[in-house]
Amino acid sequence: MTTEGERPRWVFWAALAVAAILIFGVAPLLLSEFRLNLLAKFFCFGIVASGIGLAWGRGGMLTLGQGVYFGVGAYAMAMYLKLADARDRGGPDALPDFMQIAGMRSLPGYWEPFASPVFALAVILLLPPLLAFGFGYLVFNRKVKGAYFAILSQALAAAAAIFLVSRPELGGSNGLNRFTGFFGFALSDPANRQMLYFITGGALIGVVLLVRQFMQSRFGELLVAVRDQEERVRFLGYDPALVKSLAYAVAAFAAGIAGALFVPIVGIISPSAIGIAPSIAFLIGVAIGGRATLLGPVLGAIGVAWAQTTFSEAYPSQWTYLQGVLFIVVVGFLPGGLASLFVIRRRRASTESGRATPAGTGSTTTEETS
Amino acid sequence: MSALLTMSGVRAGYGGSEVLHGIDLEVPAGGVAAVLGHNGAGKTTLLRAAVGLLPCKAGRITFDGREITGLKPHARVAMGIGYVPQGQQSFTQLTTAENLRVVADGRKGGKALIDESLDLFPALKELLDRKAGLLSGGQRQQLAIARALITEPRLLVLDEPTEGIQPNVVAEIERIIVDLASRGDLSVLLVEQHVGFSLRASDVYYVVESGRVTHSGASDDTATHEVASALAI
Amino acid sequence: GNRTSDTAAASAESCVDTSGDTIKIGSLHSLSGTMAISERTVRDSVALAVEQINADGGVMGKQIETVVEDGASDPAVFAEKAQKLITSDCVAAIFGGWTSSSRKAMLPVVEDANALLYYPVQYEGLESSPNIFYTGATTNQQIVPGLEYLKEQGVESMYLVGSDYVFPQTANRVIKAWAEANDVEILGEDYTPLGSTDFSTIVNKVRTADPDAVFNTLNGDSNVAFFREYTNAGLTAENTPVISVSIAEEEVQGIGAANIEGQLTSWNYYQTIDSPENTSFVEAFKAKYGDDRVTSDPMEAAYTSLFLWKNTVEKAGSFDVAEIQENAGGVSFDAPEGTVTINGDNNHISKTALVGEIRPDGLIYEVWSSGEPIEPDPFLEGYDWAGDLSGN
Amino acid sequence: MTPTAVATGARTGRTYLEVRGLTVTFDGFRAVDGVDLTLIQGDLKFLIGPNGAGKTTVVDAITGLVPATGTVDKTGQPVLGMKTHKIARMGIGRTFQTASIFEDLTVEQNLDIAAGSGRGWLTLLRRRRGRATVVAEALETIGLEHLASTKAGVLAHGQKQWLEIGMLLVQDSDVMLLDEPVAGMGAEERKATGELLQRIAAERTVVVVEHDMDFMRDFATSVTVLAAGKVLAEGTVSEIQADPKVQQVYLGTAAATGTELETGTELEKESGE
Amino acid sequence: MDVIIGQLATGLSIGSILLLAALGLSLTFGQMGVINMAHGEFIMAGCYTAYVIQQFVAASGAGLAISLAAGFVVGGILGVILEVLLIRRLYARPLDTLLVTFGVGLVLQQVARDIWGAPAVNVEVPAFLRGNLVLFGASVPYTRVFIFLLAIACVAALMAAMRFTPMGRRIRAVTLNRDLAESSGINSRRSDLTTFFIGSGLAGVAGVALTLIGSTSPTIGQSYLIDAFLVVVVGGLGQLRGAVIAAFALGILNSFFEYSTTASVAKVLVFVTIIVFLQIRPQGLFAVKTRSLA
Ligand SMILES: Nc1ncnc2c1ncn2[C@@H]1O[C@H](COP(=O)(O)OP(=O)(O)OP(=O)(O)O)[C@@H](O)[C@H]1O
Ligand SMILES: Nc1ncnc2c1ncn2[C@@H]1O[C@H](COP(=O)(O)OP(=O)(O)OP(=O)(O)O)[C@@H](O)[C@H]1O
Ligand SMILES: NC(N)=O
Ligand SMILES: [Mg+2]
Ligand SMILES: [Mg+2]
Repeated sequence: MTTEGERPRWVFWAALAVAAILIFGVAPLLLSEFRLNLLAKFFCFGIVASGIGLAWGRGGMLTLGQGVYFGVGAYAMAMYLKLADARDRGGPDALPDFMQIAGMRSLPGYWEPFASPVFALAVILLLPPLLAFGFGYLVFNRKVKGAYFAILSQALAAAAAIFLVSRPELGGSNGLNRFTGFFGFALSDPANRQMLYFITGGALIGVVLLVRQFMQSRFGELLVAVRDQEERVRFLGYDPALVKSLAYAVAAFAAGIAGALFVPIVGIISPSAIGIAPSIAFLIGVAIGGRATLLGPVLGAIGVAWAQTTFSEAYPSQWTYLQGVLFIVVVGFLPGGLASLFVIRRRRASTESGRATPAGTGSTTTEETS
Repeated sequence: MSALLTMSGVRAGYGGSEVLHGIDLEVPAGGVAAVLGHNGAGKTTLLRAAVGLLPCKAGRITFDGREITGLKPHARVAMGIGYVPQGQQSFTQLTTAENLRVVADGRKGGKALIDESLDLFPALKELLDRKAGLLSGGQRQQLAIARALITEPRLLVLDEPTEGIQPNVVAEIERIIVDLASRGDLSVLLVEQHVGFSLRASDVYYVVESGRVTHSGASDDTATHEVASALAI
Repeated sequence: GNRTSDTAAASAESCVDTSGDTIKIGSLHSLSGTMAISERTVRDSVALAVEQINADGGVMGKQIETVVEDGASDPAVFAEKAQKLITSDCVAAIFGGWTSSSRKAMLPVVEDANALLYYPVQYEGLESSPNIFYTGATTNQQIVPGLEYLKEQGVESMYLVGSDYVFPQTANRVIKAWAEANDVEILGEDYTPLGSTDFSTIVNKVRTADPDAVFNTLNGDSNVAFFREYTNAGLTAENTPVISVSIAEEEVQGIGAANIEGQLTSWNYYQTIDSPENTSFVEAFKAKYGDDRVTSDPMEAAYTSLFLWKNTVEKAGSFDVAEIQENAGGVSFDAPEGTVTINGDNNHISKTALVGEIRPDGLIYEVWSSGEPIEPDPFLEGYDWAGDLSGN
Repeated sequence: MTPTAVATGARTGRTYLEVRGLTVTFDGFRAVDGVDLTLIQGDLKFLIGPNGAGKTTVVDAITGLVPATGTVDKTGQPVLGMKTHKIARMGIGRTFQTASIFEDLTVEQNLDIAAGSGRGWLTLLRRRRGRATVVAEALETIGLEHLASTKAGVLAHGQKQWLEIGMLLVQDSDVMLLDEPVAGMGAEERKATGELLQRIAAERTVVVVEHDMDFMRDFATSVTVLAAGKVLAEGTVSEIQADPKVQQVYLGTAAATGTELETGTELEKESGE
Repeated sequence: MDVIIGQLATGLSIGSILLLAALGLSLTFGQMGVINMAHGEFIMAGCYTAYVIQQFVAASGAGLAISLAAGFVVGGILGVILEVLLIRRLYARPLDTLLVTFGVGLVLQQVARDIWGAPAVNVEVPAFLRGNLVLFGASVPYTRVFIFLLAIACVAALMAAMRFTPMGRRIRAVTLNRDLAESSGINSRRSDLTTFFIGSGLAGVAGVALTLIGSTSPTIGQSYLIDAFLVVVVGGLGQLRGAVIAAFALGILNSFFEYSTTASVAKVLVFVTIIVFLQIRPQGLFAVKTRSLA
């Protein structure tokens, strides 16, 4: 595989075990409730990043609109939580508080089914990948790619944010917030918040394993092939649009889950979390960690989110500079991300041995002819 | 004959890997030097180093007595090195005419140069307004040679110029190369798979294997057997 | 009823440290992102107030220590930072927020932790939390007086132009309800996305509709483009006046006084107010931040917030949230805008409404005043025409 | 469709490709103008003609890369108008005039992908274990075993061409359209490639577009000459070589061609020994 | 009828603004394949150039002319600096230029904020551009008429330069095949710099023009950037005439959608229309014809 190299497989499982111990054992012991909650939020970004690594790093689809799928997951979760809260307090016909304020008299029809947790979960898990697959297939099928796709996905994020801001029945610019319960558990209870953290940690590991399966399978190889020579793949009998759409849908799936978890953790989802700026912000971590690797994007995203929080506590107004400089330095000068520092060393060793005997075409043909 | 172009101890490659491991080669002034070798031997790499598209990691290249090792390709073109790369390359979105004019622009007598080259390749006259990207492979190759000639080269560097060209045009190209070279003011560095063609057209030959010159000599009658046995190994 | 939140969180243990001779507060504003433009000015006036209070002996003898945080124009970050200020920095109160979404994001945080937030910006009303003190205007202190002024001037028809988000949408619902009761015709209602810079379509519509006045709830840079288009289209303060509720002194500079000269605003404070309190506030502000800086309504409200908090703490004799909630009602302060008093029922403050006119020097001058402070009525319960607004 | 072709195909149970009235127009310019071709399994057909005659365009049209009119039939199934990847799955494969392979993948991965268009999604989503037999065979056939785990991007020009042929092999195309497969190859590589094609052609329908007349003479079983978008001549190698029309537009004057070809042939024979 | 003409005029006006913003991009993005997200900030730099010039030359025809020239030079120089420091390394990685220049954009915004402050500043409109032209009952401000004419003039000049001058041919040659251009004797570095200078300079010109109708603030460039990119995408990569048609088409579409719905919905509808359009013409209005597989 392109960058995974021939590293023995136990290394991955060992790393995973260490990660699990850190996530489930060490972090809860060391961190305050507030910090643990923050970490859970960072995990959400890590989940998004993992998907982007597949779509962008492996598939070459620079998606500048992951905020949209993050938002779908988040709003679906938030709608369910708002309805559950409202019905908890005011009975089956109660409206969520913000709708009353907005002067609405009845629940919009499309809200109705979100009263069911099963429906909400189904939307969270299925709608982002379906939307992405649909949008992706339309675009990829017409051979729109590269910068075109990047710009369209960005326009999608912009349009989605503008649209949401203008919809009062989805909280408009305020978004949806003030959640008290989470599937029957009070969100104010520290024990439940810790459980939420564990769920998020588990989701992170699950998504990483899923993405890993996609990367290391034949599909992963095919994806690289499509990235580099889309037309050629067509002549092999594959439909490249299908391959790309699937990878894009997996990325959207991850983003949707992340969005859904983000809502109870942070307590609010608003259009400002899904527009252009947040969508691009998702990419910094991926780029820093190493876009084509499996764990790089996740670690990068968590690291960047952590740096942003820490840095903005110390130098609140300088974060913009730092963010800009990070993009310039990492993408411009270290395109493989931090992971490439390791990979380069490994590759250098392997190419040298590979080159020792330059392609011996002569001998091959002799065998051939004889 | 004195040497127009000399390469001595040239090492070059791609990224971390070295492909040329110390090339020594001379193109005689007013003569034709042919480079032969198997696929992947490094012939194209050698030419890219000669025209400046690939930096030398070690060694020197001189042209007409002046060192050009560090010069950019366009500066070498200005000194009189014309290049026809492998693979029928052209400016695909420019028309055939524009492909020629972009090279002729800024040259004295640019218009005359274009006409001269079109006379050599009359097939192009029909295609002047067609985008080069739409031409057939052979048409593009003719265009590429015409373009290189417009730069008024003293040294013409040709990478498999007959690849993909119809036989009668191949014969024509061969004639043109020999003609140009025999006028005395043009030297040629030629990479070509057709051994017969190469040796007929050239004065000296070099056989390149795995990035090194393994055989070289004058392209006379004995050369045919030398080369044949060198390449058969 | 949704007017009081029933999450009167008793659980949260406060970690505010009152043992030393300092007391911490949080100053939480967008210092980066789109809202930084406005919110940085509020940070400045908070700092000024802290400096003055500290110079004056502090709050109950304790010097105020300010922890500044960046909300990054993202409500989720506001929620996170509010949480951090409360649980990690253990501040006694948070001052800040600008957009309603930032306030809505902080609301559950301060309620769950039973902490305090002072929110200094005019807003769309229909909210009241025991843990938030609203020191900007609610609708009956800004929008309704503005409308009444227009009616006094003989306006019989209006066109509504606003940014497409919660504040203008809600404000326009109030305006439409009022208009219906007052026989003023609404000829059109248009919204543009936040940050939108093309107003040719809307200005064309306004021209065609030919209203007596335009009620403008556009926010931010959009105003620049709107007023340029408006002026260029031949619409003026004389033939079709515009009254705005989100344009303060800062914004006038960017729009260019020439483009907005003679137009109206409705606020509770202008830099030009002629009172000893304001003179010394403006002087102190310019001394600290430079002569070219201007003061505006939200800045003044933020400045005032600090003094209201100080006065409440000193009245209660405690930094304890419950004590402060208990004692807040009736606390007042002679603010630059005039005397303001906290309403203990809804945690808003009484404010005097002022309609102002923008003059060529870029400042806003009072042309009409409600004369005395108006009691806050966030749910517009004292207005018959508003019966339908909040959905119950 | 001519009755004979169908009859032959049907009677022998062989695959055939039947092209009738194929026409490709670019902005009013007829690059391919009513071409008829009949290709039957076992035939190693060479398609030659001057530069710009429309050879590549014929291949493009059959494989769905450019829109065309007329009919193309593969053993009774219509081909024209289908999407490229569907055509490929019908068993019509091609190579490109300039090698196009997946440079970032290894030689083996290239072949594995080519072998797998028929795999189900579940197989696709599983990790590749071991080397599929077809891939191993193809590696051996094209002589790139020792480079199996080399990135294809660093292969030399000729090696890339072989890899492309290898990809067609594993793809199990029974119709193969090869656009100048030996361009840029040395004498031995040409010979090896030719023999490879001969073996392949026994069970498949192979069309080779080439300008190398020695190569054609050595390996073609039938030749079609295109010129200006039309079929100029059809026949065996010697018939074609003797055809004055072909000599005029393509081969050049008999004298010039003769020298070139003879000298070349001699040389290559010597070097081959 | 009045409404239709009014909206048509509005659409043309929006279109000319889009065109002005997109023109530079159609060079740097369309020709060179560089996705310069800092293009918006170059527009912003043009706005502030006008603001600074105004401190010395009062708003007038001459002042505007000086600003336009200065805006071109300022934008151009910024572009050249960007090219030399960063983009030069990234020609092989177009998608990465997107992210790198996004970072540059963030930094430039912050720089503007630190110099001129976050709030918008005011650039006066010269007296001769105040007021409006009444055309078939619809009124069009002179500022918009001016921008329309400026956009047309810029397009015409650029088209002529690209098609008929040696410089234009060289630029196109280099963008098509860098190595081949170099080895045909074209100094590709100089050509890159020229391209970037002109493309970025046009952003500066757009910025100066935009001060006539909008605000001058650090984030102003962002509001035009996506639309400008969409123009290039719809027009077809590297196709100036495509960009022209696309800009006016999107402008008119936007103005009619906005008239019949709301501005927010119009934005969404325009986006949907673009997706649908790309189903019909995936390469944009004017597709680049190639036979390669790229
Ligand atoms: N861009 C590149 N990056 C890395 N390696 C390369 C690159 N181009 C060529 N090589 C390697 O350099 C070696 C020499 O290649 P080169 O193209 O010079 O051979 P050649 O003699 O011209 O072959 P051919 O006759 O096939 O054209 C080969 O092993 C090839 O794999
Ligand atoms: N997309 C296109 N638009 C316009 N003309 C085209 C297009 N594609 C090909 N052509 C023209 O069609 C003719 C046939 O081209 P084609 O590539 O099929 O020739 P060929 O026989 O393969 O030649 P060669 O032997 O040189 O490869 C040429 O004149 C070419 O310029
Ligand atoms: N509260 C406001 N003005 O958003
Ligand atoms: Mg070569
Ligand atoms: Mg061809």
